[in-house]
Amino acid sequence: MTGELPVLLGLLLVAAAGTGAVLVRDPVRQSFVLSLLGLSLAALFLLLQAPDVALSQLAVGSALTPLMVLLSVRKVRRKARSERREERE
Amino acid sequence: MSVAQTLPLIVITPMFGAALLVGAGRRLPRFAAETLGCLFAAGAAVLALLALAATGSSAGQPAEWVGGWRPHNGVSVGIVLVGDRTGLGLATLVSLLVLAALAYAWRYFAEPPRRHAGSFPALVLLFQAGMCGFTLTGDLFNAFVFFELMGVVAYALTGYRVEEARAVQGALVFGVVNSLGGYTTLLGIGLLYAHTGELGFAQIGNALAGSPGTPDALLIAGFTLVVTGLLVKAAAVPFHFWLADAHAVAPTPVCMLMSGVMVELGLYGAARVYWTVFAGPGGMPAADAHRALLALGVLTAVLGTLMCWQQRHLKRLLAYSTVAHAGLFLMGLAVLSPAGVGGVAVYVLGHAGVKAALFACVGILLDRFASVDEHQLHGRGRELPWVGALFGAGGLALAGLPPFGTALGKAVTEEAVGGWATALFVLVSAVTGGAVLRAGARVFLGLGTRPADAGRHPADETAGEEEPETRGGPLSRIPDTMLTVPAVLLAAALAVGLVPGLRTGIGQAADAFTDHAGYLAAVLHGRAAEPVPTPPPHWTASGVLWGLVATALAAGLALWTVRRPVRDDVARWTVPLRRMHSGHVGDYIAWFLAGVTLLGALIA
Amino acid sequence: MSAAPYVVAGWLFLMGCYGLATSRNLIHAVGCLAVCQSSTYVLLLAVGYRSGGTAPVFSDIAPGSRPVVDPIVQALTLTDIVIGATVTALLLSLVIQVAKRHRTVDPDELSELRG
Amino acid sequence: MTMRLRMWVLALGGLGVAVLYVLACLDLPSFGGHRHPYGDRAVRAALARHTANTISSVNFDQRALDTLGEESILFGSVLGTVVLLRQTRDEDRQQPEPARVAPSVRRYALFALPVTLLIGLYIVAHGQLSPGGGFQGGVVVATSLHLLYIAVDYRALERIRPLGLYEVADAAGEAAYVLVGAAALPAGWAFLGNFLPYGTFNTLASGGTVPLLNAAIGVEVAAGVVVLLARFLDQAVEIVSTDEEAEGRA
Repeated sequence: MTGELPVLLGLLLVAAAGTGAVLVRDPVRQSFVLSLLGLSLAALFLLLQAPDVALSQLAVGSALTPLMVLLSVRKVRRKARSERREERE
Repeated sequence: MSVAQTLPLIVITPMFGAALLVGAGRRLPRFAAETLGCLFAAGAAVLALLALAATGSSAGQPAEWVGGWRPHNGVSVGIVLVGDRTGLGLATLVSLLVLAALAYAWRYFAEPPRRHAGSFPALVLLFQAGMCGFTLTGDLFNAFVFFELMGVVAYALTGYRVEEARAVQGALVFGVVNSLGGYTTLLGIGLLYAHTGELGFAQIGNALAGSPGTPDALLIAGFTLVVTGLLVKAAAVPFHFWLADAHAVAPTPVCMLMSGVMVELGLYGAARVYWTVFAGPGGMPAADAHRALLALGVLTAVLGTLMCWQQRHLKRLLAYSTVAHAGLFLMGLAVLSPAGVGGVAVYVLGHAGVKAALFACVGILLDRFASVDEHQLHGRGRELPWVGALFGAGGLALAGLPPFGTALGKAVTEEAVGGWATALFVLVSAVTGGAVLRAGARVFLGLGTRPADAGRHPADETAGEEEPETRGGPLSRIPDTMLTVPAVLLAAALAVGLVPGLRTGIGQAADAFTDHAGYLAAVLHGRAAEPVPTPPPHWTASGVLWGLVATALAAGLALWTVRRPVRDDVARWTVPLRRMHSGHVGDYIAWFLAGVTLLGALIA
Repeated sequence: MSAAPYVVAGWLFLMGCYGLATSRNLIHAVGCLAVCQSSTYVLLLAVGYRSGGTAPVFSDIAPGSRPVVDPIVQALTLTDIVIGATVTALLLSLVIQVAKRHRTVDPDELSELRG
Repeated sequence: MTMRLRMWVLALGGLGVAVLYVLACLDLPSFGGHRHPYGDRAVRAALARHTANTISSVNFDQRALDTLGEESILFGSVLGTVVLLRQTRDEDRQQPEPARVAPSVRRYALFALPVTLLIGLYIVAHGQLSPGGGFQGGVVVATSLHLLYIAVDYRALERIRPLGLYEVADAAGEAAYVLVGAAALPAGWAFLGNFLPYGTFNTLASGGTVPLLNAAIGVEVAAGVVVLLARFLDQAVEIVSTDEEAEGRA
């Protein structure tokens, strides 16, 4: 049973990161929490003896997905900013 | 080459075509790209037809173990593709409809993105590959993969006209709800794998037989979750909200495919999973599955019909009629008998032709007048008599006018369900057909008073003013292909009701489809088992009579409505109903969870 | 412990759904969908775990010397992760277009499709 | 629907799903159990085909059709993204300005780039032996190229990124997978059959068609992810709507 303590901790970390990713409403900050979720999932997968899955989760969950989210935010924000300025003029 | 060996080719032909189109897309002129697209779609159609013809004469269900991992003593590590008549028949339907959609889009469709001439046909080919794979696979996870493939491509195709605000929003809602449905299915697959340690339909069914008795919570949850995703695609209430939002905005050729077959594939998936996995000993008791499917079916049919009648946006009107008919199909499947499946199969075939033809007609209106609004178009369709004739014929066929395939399917299905269901089938057909006829009478005949707000109605978000899909603005002349395609589709729907050979084939297919033990024996042990034959779908006097009644009701309803003045305010009692369909992702997710709960409660 | 991983998977799924239903920003909603999906990874891998098992990679352990965990669920999860990434990409590109056409990414303000 | 009604529906639905799911969990075999019939068969089958990494054997041999579907999903969504994020009529391109990069960042990124690239290629190549494979390696390769954006600027990235070529590579990866699968047919095998000699266990050339399919995936993923990110970068950096542009000049 003691051998599975790390797994339990990993699960708690994943649950916490997942909850955080939902509760953090700002997409930029959410993307950082998502990347944390990706990292903790990768750690959990390693503990569950799934190095293949951990590796792709690391590549996708903690790099690719947050990167795409950030780029989308940048695009959306830029659009919104230029419109706000227009309104002021 | 045996029949079994052609099965993977049906899936990979369009895939390869898509890769070729993208790879060569930069150099290909538009004409060549479209020709290539049609060629590959037709290639898959020919393969599916040949395989179907070869299967039709023999009793077996050809099974191809991809990678050659044939089972020993009933166990294998591979994935199997099963070419039974139902699966192959659907693959054929998919391929033919894809061909029709590509032909309809031929040359008229708006300019493709710069240097990506092949992207539209390539996406459609991938859509075809996903749908064909889904119909043929005999493995739960593989079905999920193909389910996601058709999903992903469908989101992109729905949002294809990115300059349309509603198109991208509809596509997004579609994508979110359907992806969530897919993940729910995957959770269910995980539960079933934990329970049985297998992934193939037949293998899971076999493993379940080892522990007969009443199903435990695990099995109920597994069944509920797996079926949820499929019912999302099938637009069963309360998972149906995405459908109208997506169908109203997708390019017309894509609407033809989504309403014609994609929705029905969700139903097929649910039925396939039920019969191959859960119908044997240790599975779900038939009474529970019957109760759940019937309840959802009635709910779907009623709600779809109510919403359909209130629409003035023609594509939304057709979309809700698809919801209503999906409800009828669900009721037919809920009987859990070969008669019900056979009836639904005929109904689906007829409906695919009719609904695709109706969408094609609306597409012509959109491209000629830059609108799909029933009131704005009042009387303007008079210059398009042929389109009007096709549209009217489609409306009559939808209402169930014999001898269209829809009428035969409706008759056989309502008889299989029996009792009070006949009344519901007649009413649903009459109202949805009546809505189409009403719109047709206003648009193409100019009947009734011209609505005062025909110009513009800013308060109503569902008015149908839109950009035409054609290049260079509204069409001045309708291309022959755009008119030929709906005509051929309607003729095909007529043939479904008239060709006796097709009916016998469907009857045999339904017998095999509902034969749990036969499927397991064929897949796991390669033994061809002849199912107990039941009478194939056929015309009866009462069926014809009810079909005529429904058609008369529809026509009467349409005429009665167009003669009355157009009311500006919507009826009070429909307001809460319309509020539910808010287009808000959050609402749809809440309903989604409620739907899973409802489904679980109905089954348990 | 015996059911903890399964419960965590369920928790992630429901949390993701809650986030989707209450989100005020579509980019955030797509992130919540990714949380929903991570529940499937956790469930699948938990189902395939075997106490005391090692990874089913035999480049440095001799075959048969130690029990290994279920490789099937790992292959499924790999496929699932790819699907998740691609769906996210597609949905985000739709969100970008929604922002351009509607000038908002708040679902409450996007009420053009109604009835 | 009002917010309050939505929350009620959500709460009821969520509660129901939670009950259903928890009841199911109580019936599940407990975590860490030893009954994995399919898994055990897969391990035996992988060893019989001389593939050291069982997961690669499952992905590229036993359940290779899943991977074909997965690859097509990636292919379809890259194509979908290209179509959805295209430059529309009301949009223009803006030349991105050359950016000033801190020397330390530049040194780090320029050092990390070849290292990451090599790691990625290594992960692709050893897919049938050790953890990793075409997908994981492909993502790493694609990401490594984008270090150039951090190290120099967007224009440097664009120079090493002839997008047309990557799109062709993406399609070629997809086609190659189909073709390798179909090549088994004339040899009398089923589609995606492992018709090549299995080679010596635990060497680079072991596993028959596994390394070939793995490489096809690697090419497709690397190229696909580059195209995917390029579309997002284009939107974030280059493409502006006409009103944005007017505002920028003002």
